[in-house]
Amino acid sequence: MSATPWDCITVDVPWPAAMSDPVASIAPLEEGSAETVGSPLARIYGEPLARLPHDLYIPPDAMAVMLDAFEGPLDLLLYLIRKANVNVLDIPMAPLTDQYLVYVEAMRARNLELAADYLVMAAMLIEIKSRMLLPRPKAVEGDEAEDPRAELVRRLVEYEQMKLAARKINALPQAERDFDWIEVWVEKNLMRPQPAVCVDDLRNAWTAILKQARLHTHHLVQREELSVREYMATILRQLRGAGGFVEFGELFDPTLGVPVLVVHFLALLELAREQLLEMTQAEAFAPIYLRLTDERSDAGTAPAE
Amino acid sequence: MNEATLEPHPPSDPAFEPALSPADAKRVLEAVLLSARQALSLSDLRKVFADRIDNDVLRVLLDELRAEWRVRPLELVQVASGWRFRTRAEFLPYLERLNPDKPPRYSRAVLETLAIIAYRQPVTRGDIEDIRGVTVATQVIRVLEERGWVDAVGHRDTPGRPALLATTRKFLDDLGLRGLAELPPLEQLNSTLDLTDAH
Amino acid sequence: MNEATLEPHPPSDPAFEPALSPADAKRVLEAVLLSARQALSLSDLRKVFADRIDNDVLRVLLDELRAEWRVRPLELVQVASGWRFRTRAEFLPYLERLNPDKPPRYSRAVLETLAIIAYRQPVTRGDIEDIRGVTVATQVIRVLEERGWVDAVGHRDTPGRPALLATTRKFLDDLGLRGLAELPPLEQLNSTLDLTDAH
Repeated sequence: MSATPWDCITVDVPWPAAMSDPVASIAPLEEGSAETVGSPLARIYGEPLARLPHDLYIPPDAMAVMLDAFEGPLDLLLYLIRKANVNVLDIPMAPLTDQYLVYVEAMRARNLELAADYLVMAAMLIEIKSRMLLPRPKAVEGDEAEDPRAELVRRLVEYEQMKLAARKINALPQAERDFDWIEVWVEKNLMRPQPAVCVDDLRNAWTAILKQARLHTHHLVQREELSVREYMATILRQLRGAGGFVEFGELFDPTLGVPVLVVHFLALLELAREQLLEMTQAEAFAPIYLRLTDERSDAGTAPAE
Repeated sequence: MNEATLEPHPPSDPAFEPALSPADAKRVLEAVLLSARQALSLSDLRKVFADRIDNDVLRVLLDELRAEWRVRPLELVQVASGWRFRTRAEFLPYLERLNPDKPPRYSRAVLETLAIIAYRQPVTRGDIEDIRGVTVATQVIRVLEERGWVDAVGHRDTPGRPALLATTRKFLDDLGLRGLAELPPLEQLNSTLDLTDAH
Repeated sequence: MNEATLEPHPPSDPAFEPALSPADAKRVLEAVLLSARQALSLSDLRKVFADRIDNDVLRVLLDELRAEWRVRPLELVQVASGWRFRTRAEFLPYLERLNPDKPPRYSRAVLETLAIIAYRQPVTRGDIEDIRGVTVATQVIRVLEERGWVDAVGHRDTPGRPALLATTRKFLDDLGLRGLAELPPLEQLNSTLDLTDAH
C-alpha cells in the first residue's frame, strides 16, 4: 500500500463551527487523550490500534445521545475521519473500519436499536478493507485500476458537501425565524364589492319561483297584498323595539292617512291570525294591549285564541 | 439587577444597553405595528419594551407615529383591541386590480330566497322552503343577514318557534326603493304567468 | 347615491384620470407592497397601474422606495416571486417578545434533506437516502412539504414510480433568494475527485 495517485491530492475541508459538532459536547475523549497528545488515532497506516477502544470510550449515558447525534453511518465515518485529521481521499481503511466497528459494537452492547444502515456500512467497510489487502487487478487499456475506496470516498464527499450546504442554508435569513413579511391590514369590506342586486333580479327570481311553483301545484303561491306584508314586519319590529308589549293605539299614526291605517289594521289582524301576536283587553273600552307571542319571559298567560 | 429577571432575553441583549432613545423606541414601535397581524394593545406594546416604557410615553410615541404617517399611504388607527396600521381606503382600488374579483353574483338560491322574503314577509325558513320546494341552506340566509338586508323580526308561535324573516331598511336603501310597494307588482307577474298557462 | 357602492369598480376608474405623478405612483406602490399578501412581480405591479407604467419606470420607483426605507425599520427586498417588504433583523428581538412561540427550527435530518433537494433537484426519496446513507423518515419530507418549501414535480419512470421532489418558489422567497443560482455555492470537493479520476 504505497503511494497511490490520490496522495498528491488533498482536500482540506475545515470542520465548521464547533457549535454543531454533534459529539463535541458528549465525547471529550479525544481531546484529552489522542489529539492533544499529538497522535491522532488513525494518522498513518499501521498505527497501533490497541489504544482505540480506550480512546473511544463513551460514557454510557451519552450513547443514546450519540445515536441521535449522528445522521447515519456516513456522518459517523466523516466524524471519525475529521477527528483523526486524515485526508478523505486517502482514508486508512483498517483503523477507520476498526474504529467504526467499535462504535457500532458499543451501540449494540447498549441494546440500542441499531439501524440497519449502520450494519450495511460496516459490511461495506470490511469489504473495502479486504479488497485493499488483495493485489490490484491489472488495469485494462492503461487505465489506473480503481481504488476500492473510490465509491466510499465519492459518497463521503457528496454527503459532506450536502451537510455543509445544509448549514449554509440554515444560516440564511429565514422568513418567520429571522424576519417577518409585512402584510398590512386591509379593511376588506371597504374593498370587496358585494354582489349587485337590482329590482329586476328580484322580479326574475320571483318569476322563476312561480314557474317552479306551477310544477308543484300544491305549493300554490297565493296573491298577497304586499303592503299588508310590509306592515306585518314593521309592526313586529315596533313591538320588539318596545320590549314586546305595546298599547294598541301607539301603533297607529293618524298622520299617514286612512289607507295606511286600514292596511296597518289588516296587518295587525293577520298577525293575530297567524298567532304572531296576541291582543288583550281587560274589559270593554279598556285599553287594548298587543304583545309578541314569542316574548314568553312572563309565562302564565295563555295565548290568545 | 432585577430587570434581568423580567427580560426574556439575556441582559447582554444589545438592544437594551443602553436604554432606547425615544426615536429608536418609535422605530421599534413602527416595526412591531407594521408587522403585527392584529391590533396591539398598550399592554402588548409595553411587553415589546419589556415594560420599560409606560403607557403615557407609549401614547405620545403613538401620536407622533400617527402624525408621521398622516401623509403616507397607511394610517395608524386605534380600534377596540388596540392599535394597528391600515391601508388607506383610496389605495384599495389599486390593490384590487391585483386580484380582480370578477363581479360577484348571488346564487339563484340566494336571489329567490330574497325575493320570497321581500314579497311575502314576514316568513319563516319553512315558508321559504314550501314556496321554493327545496330546503334552504342556512348559509343562504346568513349571506342575506350579513349583507344587512334581512333580519329576524320575531318568532312564529309554532313548534320550534321558527324565526320570522323580513327585509330591512338597508335592503330598500341599497336597491334604491322608498318602500316595498315599489317592488315590481306581483299581480302583473301572476297574470303574465296565467297568460302563459293559457297557451 | 348609494348605488355606487354596490358597483364593482367601473372601467372608468376616476383614480386614473389624470395619470398619476411619479410621486403618487410611488405612494401607490408603497401601499400595495405593504399590504399585499405575497411578493409582487413587475407584471403584478404593472397590473396595479393598469399597464400605464412600464417596467423601467417601475424599477426606478422601486429603487427609490427601497432607498427611502433604508433608514426605516422595514426593508424592501427582491425575492424569487417579486418584491416585498420585510422587517429588518435587528427588530426581531422585539417582535419575539410579542410572539414567544419559537419559530420553526429544523433538525439536521430536515436541513440535509432540504439541501439535497435544493442542490440536486429533482430527486426521489431514494436519491436522498443514497446521499445521506440512511433511510429518510416520511415525517422529514412532510415537514418540508407542509412548510411549502418542497413539492413533488413528477414521478421517475422506474418501478414504484417514486415522486420527484423539488423546491418551490416559496422556499426561495422565504430564504430571500431570487433563484436557485443564489443558493450558497457548494464546497468544491467534487473537482478534486475528478482530477483523481483523470489520472
